[in-house]
Amino acid sequence: MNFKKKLTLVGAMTVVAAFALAACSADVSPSGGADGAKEKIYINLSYSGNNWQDEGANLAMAVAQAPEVAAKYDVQKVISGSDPQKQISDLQSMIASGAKLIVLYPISPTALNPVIQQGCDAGVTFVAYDGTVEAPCAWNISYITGARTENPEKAFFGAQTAQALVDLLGGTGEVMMNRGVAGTSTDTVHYDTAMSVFNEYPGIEVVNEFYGNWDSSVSQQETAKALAAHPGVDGIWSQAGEDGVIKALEAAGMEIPVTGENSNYLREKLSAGWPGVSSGSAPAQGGVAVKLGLKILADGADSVPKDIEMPLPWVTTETAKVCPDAEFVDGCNFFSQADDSFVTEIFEKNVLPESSYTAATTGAPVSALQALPSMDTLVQPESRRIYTRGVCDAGWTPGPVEEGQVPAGLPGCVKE
Amino acid sequence: MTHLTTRTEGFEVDSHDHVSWPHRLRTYMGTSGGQAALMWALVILLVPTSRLFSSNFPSAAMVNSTILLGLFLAVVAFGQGLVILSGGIDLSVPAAIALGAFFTGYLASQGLPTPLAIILGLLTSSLVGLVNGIIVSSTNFPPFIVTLAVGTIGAALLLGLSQGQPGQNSPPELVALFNGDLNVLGAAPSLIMLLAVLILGYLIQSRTTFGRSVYAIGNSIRAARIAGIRVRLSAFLVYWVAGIAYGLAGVLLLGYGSGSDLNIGNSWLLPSIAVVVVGGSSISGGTGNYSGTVAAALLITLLSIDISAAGFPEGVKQVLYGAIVLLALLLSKIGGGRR
Amino acid sequence: MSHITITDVRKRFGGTRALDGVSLSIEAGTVHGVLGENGAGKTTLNKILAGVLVPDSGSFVIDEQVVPFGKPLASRAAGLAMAYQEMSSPLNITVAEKLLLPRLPRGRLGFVSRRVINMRAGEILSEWGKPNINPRAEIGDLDLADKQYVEIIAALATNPKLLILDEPTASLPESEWLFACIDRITKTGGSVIYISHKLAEIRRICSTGTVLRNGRVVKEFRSADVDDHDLVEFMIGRSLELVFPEKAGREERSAETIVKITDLTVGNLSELSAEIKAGEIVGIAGLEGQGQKDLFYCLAGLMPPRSGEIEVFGSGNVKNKPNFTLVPEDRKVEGLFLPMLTQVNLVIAEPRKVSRWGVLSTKRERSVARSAALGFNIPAHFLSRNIQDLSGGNQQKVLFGRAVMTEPRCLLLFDPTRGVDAATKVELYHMARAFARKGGCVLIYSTEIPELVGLSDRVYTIYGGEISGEFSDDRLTENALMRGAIGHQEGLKK
Amino acid sequence: MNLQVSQSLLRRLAPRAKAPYIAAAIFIVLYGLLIVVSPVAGSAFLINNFVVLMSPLAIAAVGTTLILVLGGFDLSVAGTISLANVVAATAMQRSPENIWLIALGVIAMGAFIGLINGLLVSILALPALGVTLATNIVLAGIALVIMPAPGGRVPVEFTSVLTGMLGSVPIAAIVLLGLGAFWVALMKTRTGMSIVAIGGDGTAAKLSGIPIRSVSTVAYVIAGMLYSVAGLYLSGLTATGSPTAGSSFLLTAFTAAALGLVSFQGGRGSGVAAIFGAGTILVIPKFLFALGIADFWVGACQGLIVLIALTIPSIGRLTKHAGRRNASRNSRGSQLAASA
Repeated sequence: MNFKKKLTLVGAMTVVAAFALAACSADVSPSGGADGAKEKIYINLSYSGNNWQDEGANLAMAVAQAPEVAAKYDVQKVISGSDPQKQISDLQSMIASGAKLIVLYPISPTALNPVIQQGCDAGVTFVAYDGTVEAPCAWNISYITGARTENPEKAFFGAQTAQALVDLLGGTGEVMMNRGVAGTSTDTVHYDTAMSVFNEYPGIEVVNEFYGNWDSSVSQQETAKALAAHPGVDGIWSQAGEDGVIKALEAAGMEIPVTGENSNYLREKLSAGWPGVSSGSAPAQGGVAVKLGLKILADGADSVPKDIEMPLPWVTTETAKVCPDAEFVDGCNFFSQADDSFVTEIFEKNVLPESSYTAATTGAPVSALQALPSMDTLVQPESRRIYTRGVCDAGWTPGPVEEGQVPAGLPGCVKE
Repeated sequence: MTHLTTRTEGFEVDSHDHVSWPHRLRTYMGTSGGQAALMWALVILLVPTSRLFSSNFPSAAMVNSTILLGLFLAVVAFGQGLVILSGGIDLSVPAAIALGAFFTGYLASQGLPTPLAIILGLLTSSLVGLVNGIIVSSTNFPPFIVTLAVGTIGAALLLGLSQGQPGQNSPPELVALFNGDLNVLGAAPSLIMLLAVLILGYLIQSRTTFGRSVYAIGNSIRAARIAGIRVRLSAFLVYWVAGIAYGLAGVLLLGYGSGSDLNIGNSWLLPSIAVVVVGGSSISGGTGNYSGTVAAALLITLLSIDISAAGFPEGVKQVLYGAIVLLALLLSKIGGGRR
Repeated sequence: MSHITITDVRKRFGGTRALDGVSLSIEAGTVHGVLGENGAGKTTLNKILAGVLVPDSGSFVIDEQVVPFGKPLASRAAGLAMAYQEMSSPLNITVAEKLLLPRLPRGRLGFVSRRVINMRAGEILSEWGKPNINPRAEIGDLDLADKQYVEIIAALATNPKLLILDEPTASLPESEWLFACIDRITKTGGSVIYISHKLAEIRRICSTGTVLRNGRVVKEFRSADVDDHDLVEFMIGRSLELVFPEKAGREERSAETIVKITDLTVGNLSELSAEIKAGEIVGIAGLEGQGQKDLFYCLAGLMPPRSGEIEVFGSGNVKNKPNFTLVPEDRKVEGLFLPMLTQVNLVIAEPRKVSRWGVLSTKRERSVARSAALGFNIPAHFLSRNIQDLSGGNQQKVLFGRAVMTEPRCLLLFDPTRGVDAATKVELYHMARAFARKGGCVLIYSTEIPELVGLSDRVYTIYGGEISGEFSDDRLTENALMRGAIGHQEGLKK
Repeated sequence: MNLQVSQSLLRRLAPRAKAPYIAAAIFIVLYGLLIVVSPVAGSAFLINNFVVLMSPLAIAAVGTTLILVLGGFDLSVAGTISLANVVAATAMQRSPENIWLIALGVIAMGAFIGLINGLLVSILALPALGVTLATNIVLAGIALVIMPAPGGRVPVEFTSVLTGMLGSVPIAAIVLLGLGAFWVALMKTRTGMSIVAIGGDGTAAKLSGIPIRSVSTVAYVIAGMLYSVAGLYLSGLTATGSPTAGSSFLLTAFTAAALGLVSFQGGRGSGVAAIFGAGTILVIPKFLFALGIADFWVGACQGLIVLIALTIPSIGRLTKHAGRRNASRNSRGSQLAASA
């Protein structure tokens, strides 16, 4: 490169640089962190670009930006991606900038413990949703151990959907399992509890299991591969990504029982008579978590329990019903206008009445924020604590849980 | 003059005639054509041997999904292969795939006619390649880091523009290609598409002046420049075309999954590089053959189907997958590949 | 007293017998010349002795001590040192590191101190008469001659029992320094294998010699008993004058000017002005690094000029036809696409001839390549082989053909006969002249003064980036060029 | 790519010895800006936090740089870190009494991984990128086999030492200082100089009598050890193990090397610069956070800053150019005097 060219190059790059910084600093979010007048609330998301994360984040923001909240607090959204170091770094930054409340989607149940402990010591309140953190000072809101609404004894997404599949198959048949992201605790809990059910039925044979990464496209590809090997499979147990599973089955011209999570497509198929069950984690948690955090700030740490367990939604071939418009009215439970992989569970009658389709899709602030009712009905039983905190509470020891929980005999905490 | 040349001929010819067959084979295996032949042979060989992994193999279903899933890999690997052939490497694959998929879906859902939506989608994905091409061809920055940075930017912009909302439903015409309803003269559309991609890709790489100059650049930029090849232009085109290829893969994935998350491209970066290497191209550029790449794509897909059929735990699957890549490298080494 | 015997070394590359039972025996303290055209097997023999290549059979003994093949370190340990034709040094290390590798002296704690190695290197350089080379300089920043000096000194400094020099003077401005060094080695009882094309040199310093042809020993000789003619005959199998084609006649010479260079400043050139007429072969003579390379590469459009003008007149500026095409200095790096076919290498610069709308036609490619091969005496059956299998001479003919096919107004030949056998040289001379006769012009630089005298109609000598002289007709003599090359201002038309 | 081009390119990309200063300058300027925007970032506590946070990446990036200088490519960084993290977490939970023994074992494992890479690349002469791509996948797989889901406990005796302070000096800072010293020392040994030479031109290095096979193998072994140390430090930072802990390092380690102005053609690069590069990567998001830009655009800003960092050496070269020309003039003059 001759002198002139170099000059121009450098010039160009400088312009780019200027533009970059301009663009960046121009993007200071409306509620920007500059003015220290109001107390700071941070919504910390693990962005991964799928519907579940998007809706969870939107509902959280919708609540956090409601006029009455915005009046008192200075809310900021932080996206940490899927890299734990980045989330640790961001949490450190939030703590340093004097955060009062941090509502987070934890990337790892354990890796954040040190930084969360730091934060608690500095007087920050942490509320983790969907994923859980083991740090004792943080609040957990999760479905991982959740039980079915109408029957609180029937706990664990994995176990309940597995049981449902077994029933659909009449206790015998070949089963495939579409798992989540390899090496994550959520996936392991779902899988272990499901296996504990399958193992009780000698007639059930798990012929293949694969990782769909909670992603429709990957689930579809993996299912296609597995179907090639096991054309005679009788049912598929799936975590999120089940819409991909169904599409792979359709391409192969098979209509066999499928249990999965809450995608619009699964429910649409169920309503059209496809045998299966739709259950699992709901994005509504995002909004609930923020309301919980606000209540703690308002009424103090003792106003709400530390470990909250959201009930499992449960939709079957019989109960699946399309909604006339954007509301869950008289028992309808999915939308005609939504994407296939849209996660339908955006409502939570009791604790998140202000939720709406618009809020879930756009994050537009909710109008009338309702006070959070007592959460005592949603307390997680001590027996399941070990799944979310890694240890049992004082006075409890690890061991098989025999009573008060179906299926019996799953590992958990028992009274000493 | 005349008997000067006969003299030289005399000498070389006599040495030329004594070429032993094994040697000829070796030299042929040394060429990228030979590598390709080896790969195809392995693919054919693997169809029956897949019996070892599952009692239901070999089966039509197996072949079909191999072709279908191999198609996506082949399309991505065309772009990656072109870049590697030119002596570079492209880490912006995921961003470009996602852009192509997202915008095609988005525009279609805004009511644009599908073909137009696809073209515009490909244009957006090609922007990534465009920027890569401009920077790499006009500066001396290492492609590895340039494409990495540009990819990061592209992905971030996609997030910003979509505000993180994924999953546009894909236009029915695209879905029809994959949901088994459609079939063209008795064959699944995926097979037709694979053949089309194979032929087109091969022609572009080996039968056009563009492809020719890419080989030349990959061998020696300086020599190419002295030989009067428009190095900058070609280098630029390489990345641009690659960007379009990734976008096309994105569009196909959109049709296949009838919808797309924004991270739909993430799972394709390492496989795209692995396939090119396994296919017998030199990772340092200058030699390679697209038919080998396609064979490698099918090979890897078929093997991953076998492995998945065998029902190993995920960790073991990955170990095997890595071992396969190593094995392929060794094979091409033994086969006399020049690397 | 060292005594070297190399017995019955054989090496095949697939079909080609590179070495077919070569044996040498060298007395202690003598210089043994090895002669042969390119492709005769000299370089292969080198690589085998150096341990880079492993022969199929053969033995190599220094001082009754057998030297294992394929182990460069072992060969060094046995007392062998080698200076390569193509430089054997990474360009990013310093002169000092090069001279002391691989056993860099270590100070306390086993660390290497730059101060110490630079000092040591400085001593070595001055010991061998090149104190002006900076030990701290990076090899990559040296000019070609200094690179070659360092390469040779690195070999000398190991006080070898056997020193192998491969075309050592190819890029040296003067060879007396080298001969002095060689005497020092032989005085201490070391032997030298001296590989060269330059018959004069061989006969000047070698007591004995061997001629290789097609991988076989065709003659062992004592310098006293032979003259150039015999040697050439042994080398190529029959006698051959280095015949130069007839020069351009008066009428052709007075043709119109095609290239006019005015005050060109680029690289090491400063305000150089020159002109070339149609049908003319113009030579450039100069020591290494006087800016000739900058001139050629700038004309070829590879270096943008800092100032000055390059005008091309006449019917030249036809569209799609370049004004200049360069046959570069370094065949392997700047010229050839090694893993590609010969025919591709031949036609690659002219895509339009073999493609339509960017789509190649293999048929047309083959036919174009065939006719070109015919025109440039390239055996047709090479076209379908990789160019890397061809001998240096044939490779050079391919590059030459490629350049001529682009039909430039002016052909730039930068040292086109370096490392090319005598027969091919003659062919290249005639091709160049033929090109000029067709009304083009040729600008040629060569390290071999006689070549310039014999081939050119007119020669500029260049010194310190400026024209130091211009010679033609009877004033065009070797002595005149020599004087011009070292800066004596002469014959400039003022 | 041919030698002359790549060489001139090297000189442009990483002027010898300048790289560490430039990289340090970039980092210090950014951290300075950070302190300007949010002064609290200057507090000892947060600086310690930051240094601890950057340590794993910095250590890994030095390994990556070493292999880049050798002219190779090592993608096994991610897999090695994951494996080291998993092994450390499981083993240390099982026998907390001899954590330091375990740490040594993990480093030995890293050396072994490096040995395998080195042998495959140097003895079998397979392409480094391909080989390490494969080994990386294999290692990630093994990590998953050992630990299917995140877990394991790293005893506080271990974490507190790695993340703590010695008086008012972060222990991590001391570690990084040692790392830098290690690099400088390595480059003063025969091995180090040979690595640089091989990166410049492998065959030429061989002809100069350098035992390239053993030297390259040693380089990969050192890199492997550094990766496993990074893995150990990550365990100290997160106090737990995860089979996917290392995956994010695959790209960040190379970005750090790039921000350290290493040449990707081999023969030029500084581990010290890479350490600062790692710092830069981690300070960027903090800086943007302080500006209130924690939204989707962060990635875009990071990418742009990397591209801008790439241009800095070319700016430096604008001034360098004239100097070199005169220099070569003089040396030629003297040589002519000698010959005339």
